[in-house]
Amino acid sequence: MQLIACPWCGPREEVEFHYGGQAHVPYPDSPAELSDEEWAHYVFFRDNPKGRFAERWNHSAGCRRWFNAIRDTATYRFERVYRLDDPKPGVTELARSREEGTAP
Amino acid sequence: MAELLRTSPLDAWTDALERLPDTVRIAVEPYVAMVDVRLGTVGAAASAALGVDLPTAPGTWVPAGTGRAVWLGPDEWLLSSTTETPEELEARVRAAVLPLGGSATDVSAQRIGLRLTGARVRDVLAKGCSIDLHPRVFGRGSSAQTTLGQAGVVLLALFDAADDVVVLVRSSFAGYLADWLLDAALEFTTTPTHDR
Amino acid sequence: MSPRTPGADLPEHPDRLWRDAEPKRSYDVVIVGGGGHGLATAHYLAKNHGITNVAVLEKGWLAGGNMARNTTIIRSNYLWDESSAIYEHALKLWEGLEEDLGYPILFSQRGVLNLAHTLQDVRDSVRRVEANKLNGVDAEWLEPDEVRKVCPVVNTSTDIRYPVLGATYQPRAGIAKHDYVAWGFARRADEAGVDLVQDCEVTGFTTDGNRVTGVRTTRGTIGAGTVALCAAGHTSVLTGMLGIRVPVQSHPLQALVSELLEPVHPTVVMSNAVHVYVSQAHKGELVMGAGVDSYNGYGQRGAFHVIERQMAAAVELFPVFARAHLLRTWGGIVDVSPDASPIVGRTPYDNVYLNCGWGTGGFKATPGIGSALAYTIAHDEPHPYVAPFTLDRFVTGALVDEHGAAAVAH
Amino acid sequence: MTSPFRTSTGGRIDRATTVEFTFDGQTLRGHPGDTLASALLANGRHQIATSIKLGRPRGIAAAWAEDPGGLVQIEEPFPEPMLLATTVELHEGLAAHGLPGQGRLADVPDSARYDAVHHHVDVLVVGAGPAGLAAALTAARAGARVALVDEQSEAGGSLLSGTERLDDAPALQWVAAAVAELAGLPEVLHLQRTTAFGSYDDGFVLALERRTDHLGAAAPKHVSRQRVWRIRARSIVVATGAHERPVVFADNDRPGIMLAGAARTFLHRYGVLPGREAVVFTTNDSAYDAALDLHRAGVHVQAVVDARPEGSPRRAECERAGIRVLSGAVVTGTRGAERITHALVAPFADGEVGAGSAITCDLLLVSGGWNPAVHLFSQARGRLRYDAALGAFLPGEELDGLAVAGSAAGVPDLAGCLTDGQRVARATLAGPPAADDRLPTAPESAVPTPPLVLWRVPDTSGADGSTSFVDLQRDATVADIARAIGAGLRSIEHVKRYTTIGTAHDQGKTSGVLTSGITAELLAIPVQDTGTTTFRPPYTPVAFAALAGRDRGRLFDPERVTALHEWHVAAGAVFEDVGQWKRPRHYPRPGEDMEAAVLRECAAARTGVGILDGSTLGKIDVQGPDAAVLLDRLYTNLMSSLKVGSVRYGVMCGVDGMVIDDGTVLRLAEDRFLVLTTTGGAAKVLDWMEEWVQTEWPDLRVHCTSVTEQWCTFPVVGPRSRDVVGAVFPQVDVSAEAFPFMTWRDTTLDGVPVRLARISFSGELAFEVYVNPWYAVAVWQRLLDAGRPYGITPYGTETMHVLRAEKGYPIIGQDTDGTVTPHDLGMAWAVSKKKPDFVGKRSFARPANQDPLRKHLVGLLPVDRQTVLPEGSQIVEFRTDGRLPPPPVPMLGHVTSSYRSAELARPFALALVKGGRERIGETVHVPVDGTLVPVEVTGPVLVDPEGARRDG
Repeated sequence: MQLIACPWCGPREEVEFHYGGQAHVPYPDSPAELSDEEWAHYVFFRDNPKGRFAERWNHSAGCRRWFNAIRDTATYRFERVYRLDDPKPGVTELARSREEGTAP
Repeated sequence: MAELLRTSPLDAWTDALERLPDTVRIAVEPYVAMVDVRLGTVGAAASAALGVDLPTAPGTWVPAGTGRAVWLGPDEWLLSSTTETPEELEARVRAAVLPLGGSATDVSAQRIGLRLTGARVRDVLAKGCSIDLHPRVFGRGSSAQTTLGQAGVVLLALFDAADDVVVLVRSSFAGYLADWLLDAALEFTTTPTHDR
Repeated sequence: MSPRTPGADLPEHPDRLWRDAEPKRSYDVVIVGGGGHGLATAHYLAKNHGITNVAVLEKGWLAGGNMARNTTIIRSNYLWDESSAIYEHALKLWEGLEEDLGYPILFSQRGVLNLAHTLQDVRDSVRRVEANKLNGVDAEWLEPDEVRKVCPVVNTSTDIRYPVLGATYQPRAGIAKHDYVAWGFARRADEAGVDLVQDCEVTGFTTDGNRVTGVRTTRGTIGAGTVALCAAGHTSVLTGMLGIRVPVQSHPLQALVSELLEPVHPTVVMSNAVHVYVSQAHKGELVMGAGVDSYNGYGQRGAFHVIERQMAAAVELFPVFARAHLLRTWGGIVDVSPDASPIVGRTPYDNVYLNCGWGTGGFKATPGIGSALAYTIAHDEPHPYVAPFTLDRFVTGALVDEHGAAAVAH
Repeated sequence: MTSPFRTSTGGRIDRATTVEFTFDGQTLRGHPGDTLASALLANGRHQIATSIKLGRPRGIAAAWAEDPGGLVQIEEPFPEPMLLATTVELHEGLAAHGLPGQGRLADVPDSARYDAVHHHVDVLVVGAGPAGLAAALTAARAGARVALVDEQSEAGGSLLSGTERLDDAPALQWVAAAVAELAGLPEVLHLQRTTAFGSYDDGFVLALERRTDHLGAAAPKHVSRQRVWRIRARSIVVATGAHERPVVFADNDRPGIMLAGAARTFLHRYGVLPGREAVVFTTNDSAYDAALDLHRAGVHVQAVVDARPEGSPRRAECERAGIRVLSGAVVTGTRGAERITHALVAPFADGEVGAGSAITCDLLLVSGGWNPAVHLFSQARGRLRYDAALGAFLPGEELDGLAVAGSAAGVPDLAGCLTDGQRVARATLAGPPAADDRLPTAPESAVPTPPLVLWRVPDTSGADGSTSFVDLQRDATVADIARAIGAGLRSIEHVKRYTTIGTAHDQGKTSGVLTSGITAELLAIPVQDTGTTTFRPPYTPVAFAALAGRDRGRLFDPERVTALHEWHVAAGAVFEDVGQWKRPRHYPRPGEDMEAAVLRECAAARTGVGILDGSTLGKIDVQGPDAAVLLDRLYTNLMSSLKVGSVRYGVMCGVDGMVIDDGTVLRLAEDRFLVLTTTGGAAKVLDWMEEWVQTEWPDLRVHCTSVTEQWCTFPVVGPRSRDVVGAVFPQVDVSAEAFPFMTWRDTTLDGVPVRLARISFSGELAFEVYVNPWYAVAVWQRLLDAGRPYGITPYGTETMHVLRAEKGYPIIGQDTDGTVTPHDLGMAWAVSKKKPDFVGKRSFARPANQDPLRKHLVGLLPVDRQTVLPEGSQIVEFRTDGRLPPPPVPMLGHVTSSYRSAELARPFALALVKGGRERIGETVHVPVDGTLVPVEVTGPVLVDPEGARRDG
């Protein structure tokens, strides 16, 4: 049972949160102008990195606010949380897992 | 005012709640008007319009007139009043916040309040609430939206000793939560009085 | 010597399993991923198509990923034609697999019950049963009293929170012993000359235009005529090296086991509404699985609240389990696609085949996908069983959506 | 009857009280403070059972959770499978028997209570031995919030098993003082009988407290039997001690063979002599204590067999006591049947075993060194390192928030453990330690001779390692490991799976490291390279029911009910689970089955008046200048053109273009809408709106608030509904002209605000009545009273479904399944062509959406006018021979809803059928119970297709 630091309510148990998948995937400006393939990528395709991942979370059992987090999908460790209007993290921050894969 | 009879979702629990020991007293709070307020920026204008300084620190509540103002989110509060009707409260608050880009919604019946008092209150809540209710952390004026058992709740600390807490719960979950609390309090009763 | 406790031990493994192979410079086919699917593909390449210049590359120990971690339920009672076709193909192979592999895989056709707890569960169940029958898959709808006959320990009383309103039943479904299955495939592949290369992690690919020419690994670069990706939860890591986007997300999936118990539970029971699936495995242990953890994760571990909730569901459905003991918990990594169906077939690279997205269905598909993928590689043409599961379906919208109507996807 | 192996004095048992218990049907006696194991040993009973696979006698081999031999089945006070005799506290009436293989579950439900408690601390100390007590004292004295948990019945850890002294007094006096001091500090939670069984992220530890097991039948029923503590700690100190490790040799599994430290525990803690004639086999100094203590207690110690050529500095001490010490010697095997009779001892040098001799004994104590109990550290993903000198895996790194102290970290002596506990605890403190943070003085310990790392004694018995047991619970031997390696296996994980070592009840507590050592030896590689298999929770087994806690029975999942629930119950409603809600499905009258009740309820709504509790519908208040913009983006149809005072039906799709919810929308003001959702969709739609507003369109000036429980909703339905509503709300002009279809009006009833809306989900004239639930019962009763002259009939969800199906209105989630578009439902009219975009629109243009064979919602009429098609039935092409061909049979679609219609006087159904709209008028077949039922495909609207009835 991890603690997730809601930017407003502070650390709460992970069951209070709803996972929202990859962050920074904006709704396309003009869906009608996209090819089927481009649209499919918006609808169905999300990154799935092993390592640091910028993702969306919602404090669903608390203040119900969405926020973003950088979490390492190998260690599950939250590197930091940030608000939706904060800038997208840089490539270097996401580049590596802090810790390479754990033993099976 | 109204001749229509009011009923509470916990009417059927009255006897069971009354049988609880002094270390865990549970009282159903009287119906009050409650309004959900949404407002982007809080400041002098809002305070003047509403007649209350809405708390801006997450996880807090303050007395507001005859009622309370509870922080629910960075732009959301629960405002209650014991003297106004739900319609009056909504109308007054809505008129106050509309010019400021806010909104207000009557939610008086959305939740029901249970007031828990006694030395064992913390022990009872700890059976289903994952946040730290130690008085150092959750003293008077603290509030929390969290989960108690499997019900979403708003907790309000009324006194510093953490032995006086209001639990606001969605009305449709009230029966579940009452059952849950009675069950949690069972070990503190000398004569089990579990069945309602 | 005193008699053994009946069923409490397993058949011995053979004295010879496989060579711990050193990688050669190149192979006709390189299979990335030494789990069930990779090993089965290697076996069928050799057996059905005579292709034996094959390497299976495994980054850890052979069959140590999801193959070693799943709850081994085998069934084919899926809703959609495309799904039931490949899972039924697999089930038929399971029925002859012990003989094919010459290995006691302990395939036990003890049947599976998928419980219905709500009226909508009942509708969905009948829909699936009727579809199964028309597709030639054995399936029946059981009323609660019939459920009790199949599995007397299920709580079929009507005063529980979510009473059992009935169940679908597939008698030919069952369980097998996962290590035995994997090792059976591995031994056969090894016998045929396939190199099973362990501790060999893929770190990249060498390419020439739209062909992959080799696989870079922690044990050197290995030339490849054809590459098949069978890496389940780690697929995205590999496709990322090739610049291919695949719509799968890797999630933790947990399972657990109890101590050895006298037989109480004769079948497999799955319940979607209360989130539990359970069988009593060969030695007498209760093997149970939980729902998929919500967030992406490669950690092979999940959160304990999922287990606690599952225990509550188990005790609710099987009151006699109350004092059984949780002995061990563990987690795997499942790759879940948007429609909960696999993604198999061609990629933008001419000689690279993809096999992923099996989610929680990978184990039961093992021989089916192994044979179909081997065919696809050998003929350079998707086998009819895998043809519907293209990557392209997400563009056209022709999904095989098992999310909606399947009972539990495990 | 006295227990023959009980000492005359000493131990922590209550000798004044005698407890009677039953083992394998034999009635025996012990004392409070005993475990089942110590009481059995006191009665001279070593063998517990026979082994699972080979049927060999097995007995008690250790004194606590690491015991691989003493598995028992509890029968009384309540059947519980597979516990260790060493961890079962004795109580009056306990009945158990030895367990060869499989445990047995009770065949009646367990009535005991279980619960869980959350607890937050600055420092959690696991283990109340010397290191743990020192750590807890240091943290607590400094004012920290501390939890100290320990798995034994009393504090002290290893001090309970020995004769150590602190501050020149028996060490247990210090333990008692420490416990008393902790009890006096308000911020300390001290729990004995509490096993920390799992450590997780962010300082989260789960611990199981056995609260009433030791009380037997006297356990109070209203107190939980076991409790899971969910402890969240800023810092964790793991002071879990170490498990002694055996050495493997031939026939090392006979009853009477025991770890050396365990014998000390049985002697000092329980006052039990585990034998009369002992041989002690060791590779290190620690077993000398056992030899000397047993000697002093009157056991004849035949010999100490020390594998080290140089022996130990304690040799002289033994010899003074008259104990023979054989250095450079090993035990190569044993003799005996139900109990050991001889140890075979031989010289040992450079890995070679010489010629041996047999020494008689009824007890063989073994010590191969100590394995620090690193389970919690490893579960927290701490890396282990192999210490070649100790032959043990130790914590190999520092972890944030979790430190290991004392012998769990490899500290060998008492003084060192105390200091280590204090040191580790001080590192957790925010401020300085307390002034009085003093440690007791421990006597200096002798400089030990380094242990010899010896995993196994070469098998000279001729059995080739096949009786050299590594994992007693799995009957797995050195020969099995050798066979695994011979089969080509190299990974320790493969060896484990091949041999099944470490998979039994003890999860390899004694066998795990041995397996690593022996495997490394056979492969001729360093033990570090072999590693260990992964330590996984739980540390010791935990009952399912303990983890289920209080989420059972009525509390398994919340029941949500409306304000009218008690009324429904009193009215005899049969309920249906809809999500977490309990909704009345129908209200049978005496003697009615569901079909009769529903036909009656339907007829009332179609010909008179019916009333439904529709309060579970989701309701969302959408406010703000951009409220209409938001709804336009989320609904497929146009909402911004809706007039204040009016109502519009709308459909919502996901980005994939599939229908996710539907409902009506009331425009309350230019900047305010009341959105209604399906019952199951309420939370989902609110979350959906919030997600879009917060994450995509933060510029929209709009707020969404749930008001589901703020309004009860009662549809009053039927040709006489106007009379009823008009009578209750006389100030409202309910005429069709003044109050048209799809509009709403506000009014009051005795001063209470009420909203009326002319919405119909049945095709009949209908009014929805919205009121604050405080007054719901009263308003409902007024409506019933007013409706009595017209025979007003409460109806449930089943009738609601029939009425709407007759009108072809789909239920999202029943007539759709996540693959259905509005067009598939025949609702192209609800898809705006004016709006440039809305969520889902782009997906409609994908190739698969243009397929003419998409499934359409249509009606079905069984030609025989009799058969009610089972919902879920599949549909196939009409077969002229009336028989199904062999599979696979192509399917056209399936029946989504099916009912008997009072109005039509025949059964009908809704179905999703491939190209269904093009098939209207055709006949297809539905297989039902093996026969093909011909059905006619029709449009979905079967009752009042012109909509003539909605105005009454």
